[in-house]
Amino acid sequence: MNVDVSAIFQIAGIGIIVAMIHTVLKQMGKEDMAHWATLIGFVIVMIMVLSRLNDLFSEIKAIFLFQ
Amino acid sequence: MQESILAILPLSLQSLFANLPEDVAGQLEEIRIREDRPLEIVYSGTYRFVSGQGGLLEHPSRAYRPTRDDCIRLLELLTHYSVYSFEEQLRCGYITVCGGHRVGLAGRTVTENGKVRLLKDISGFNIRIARDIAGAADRVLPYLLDYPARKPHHTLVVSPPQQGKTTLIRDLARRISQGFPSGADRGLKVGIVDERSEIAACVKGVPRFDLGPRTDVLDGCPKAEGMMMLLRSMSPDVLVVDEIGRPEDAEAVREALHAGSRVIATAHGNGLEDVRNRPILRELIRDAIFSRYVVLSRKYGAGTLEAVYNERGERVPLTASALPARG
Amino acid sequence: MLKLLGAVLILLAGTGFGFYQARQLANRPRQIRQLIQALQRMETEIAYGFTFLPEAMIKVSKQLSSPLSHLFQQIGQQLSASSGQSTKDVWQTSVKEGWKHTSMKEAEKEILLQLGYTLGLTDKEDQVKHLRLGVSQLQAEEEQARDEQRRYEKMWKSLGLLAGALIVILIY
Amino acid sequence: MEIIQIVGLGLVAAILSLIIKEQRPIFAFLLAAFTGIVIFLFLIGKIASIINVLEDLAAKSNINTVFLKTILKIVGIAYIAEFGAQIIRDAGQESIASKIELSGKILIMVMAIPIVTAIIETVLKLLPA
Repeated sequence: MNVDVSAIFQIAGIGIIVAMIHTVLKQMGKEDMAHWATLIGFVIVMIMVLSRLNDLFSEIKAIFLFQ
Repeated sequence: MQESILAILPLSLQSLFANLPEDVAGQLEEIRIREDRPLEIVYSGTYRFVSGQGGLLEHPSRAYRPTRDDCIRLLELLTHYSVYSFEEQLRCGYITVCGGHRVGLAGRTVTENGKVRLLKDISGFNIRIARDIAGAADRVLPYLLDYPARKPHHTLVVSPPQQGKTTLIRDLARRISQGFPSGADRGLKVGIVDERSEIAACVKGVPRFDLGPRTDVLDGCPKAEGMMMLLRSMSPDVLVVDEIGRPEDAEAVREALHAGSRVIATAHGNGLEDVRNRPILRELIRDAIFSRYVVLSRKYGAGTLEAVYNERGERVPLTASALPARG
Repeated sequence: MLKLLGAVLILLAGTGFGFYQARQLANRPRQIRQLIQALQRMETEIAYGFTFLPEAMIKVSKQLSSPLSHLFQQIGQQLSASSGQSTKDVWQTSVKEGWKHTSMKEAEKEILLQLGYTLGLTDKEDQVKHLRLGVSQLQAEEEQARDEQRRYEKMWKSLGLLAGALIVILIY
Repeated sequence: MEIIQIVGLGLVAAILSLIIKEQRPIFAFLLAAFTGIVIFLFLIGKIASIINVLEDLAAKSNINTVFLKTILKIVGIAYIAEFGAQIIRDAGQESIASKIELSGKILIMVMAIPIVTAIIETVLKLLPA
């Protein structure tokens, strides 16, 4: 159970930091770099969420005897 | 080959001159380096061109031709990489290098209202090798001594250019300053006015040659003022001057005589007659300013003693030993 | 415990990198200013002191701080050793070599290399003219470096910190 | 006791997503989705045990297992549909959420048809002809 909690904090941390990087870079005038950073952050979080979703669906299929 | 010469040559020329035959290198008088023209050396009166491997050639066609880079490198070495600090000397057309060698320069001049302001694009170098022969004056010194006054006579050394004039008076100054004969007697205070820094080859005011313990050198100073300054400041017993020829020089010589010091000077000329009809020197001879005239020639190599005349122009009998010995 | 230590280390590394970049940016205008002073001092040495180039270099190098003083010192020594190399070669190789120790960029290096062509080869006015030209170019460069420093110094510091934090969280 | 954990988790996730919302809404949505998944994963264990109990009862009372299976499927579909719809509604896409719910209903209807027919047949049998 607690693995997921740390994962949640991880996602939140990534979100916050990427947001801060974005604002700092935008402030300095390096717009493109900022968008790149956000995109990378998003991709990482997406991967984590999708892997978890995959687990969930496979579990449900197993339990509800879907064939 | 003198070390001081090799030091100023760029690497490409150094290797070339290093394998010059030894006897030629010993007798070397001048090295003529001209951009894109055959490299030439002058030794014991004759000249030869130098090939790429250091061989001597009659005909210039196969001689080594220094490149523009060689000349720039040579100029840098001569001026310690700072041409700007030699502007004064460039204006006079020569640079004196440590070791006493004088390098004549040829190039494009920049003139300003008639006067040469600067020498640029220097493409021709003439390295005149200074040769310090101790003892060159021993043969002639006995004839110049005025025993009763314990001082040398007023002497004028006459010879065509490049005949060892400077070498002779340099040695004269050294012997007189050390004391003659052979140091037994007390030396005299000698003052040298070295306008073209050739007698003493001073670098930063310090003479490179040994000119005797009691000698003072006024480097790079016009002769007339130089003699006056030395008379007032150093009160020399003997004043040595190179190549007098201008009216104010003659004036300064007269001034020196009245001040009681003896003068040893040199002048360009083939013999006494040639000097006699030179405008300025004519009065000096007529007034019998100089009591000794020494005439040099090249008969047996540079610096051969031709004859010594007294103030009335009569020949002073030369003892056998003083006669023209092998140079 | 170990993970915590690792995290702290990573964080420190991140911020260290950020601060290093910031310091590089801060050093650049300062070193250009020193370069300008060096050239001006060279100009006075040449125009009024008539000192030889090697000695002028060594004298100038004494009044500079670490990376540049070493550079000028090295050039001065190589020239006074008069190894037969031309000023241009000595000057340009030393500048290229010494550049990695300084935090300056290509533009200044180009200006200095350009100066090497005529250094010591021409007469006084020409030397002074070239040195003044170099100085004015460097001043333009310094102005640009200064405002770049103003803009990016803070950014690099915060970026360093954030990057460190991000890595820590990712690995955690 | 687990309920406290779940509620705690939910609260934390809500707060975090609030923080992120005004700067990067996408991360907030991802965080919400992730929390949903985590909680569901947590429940899966419980649901599994319930279903096993139901199966045993069905087996004992020898009801036709086919009915039970379809019922379980229907429940599964309902769960997933409801889960998806909520997440998407959370992301602000009402239309898509309703579409999902609709599809959920239809699929359930499809599953339910054999059971309904079976019931009707038994009712008809009971009725006197």
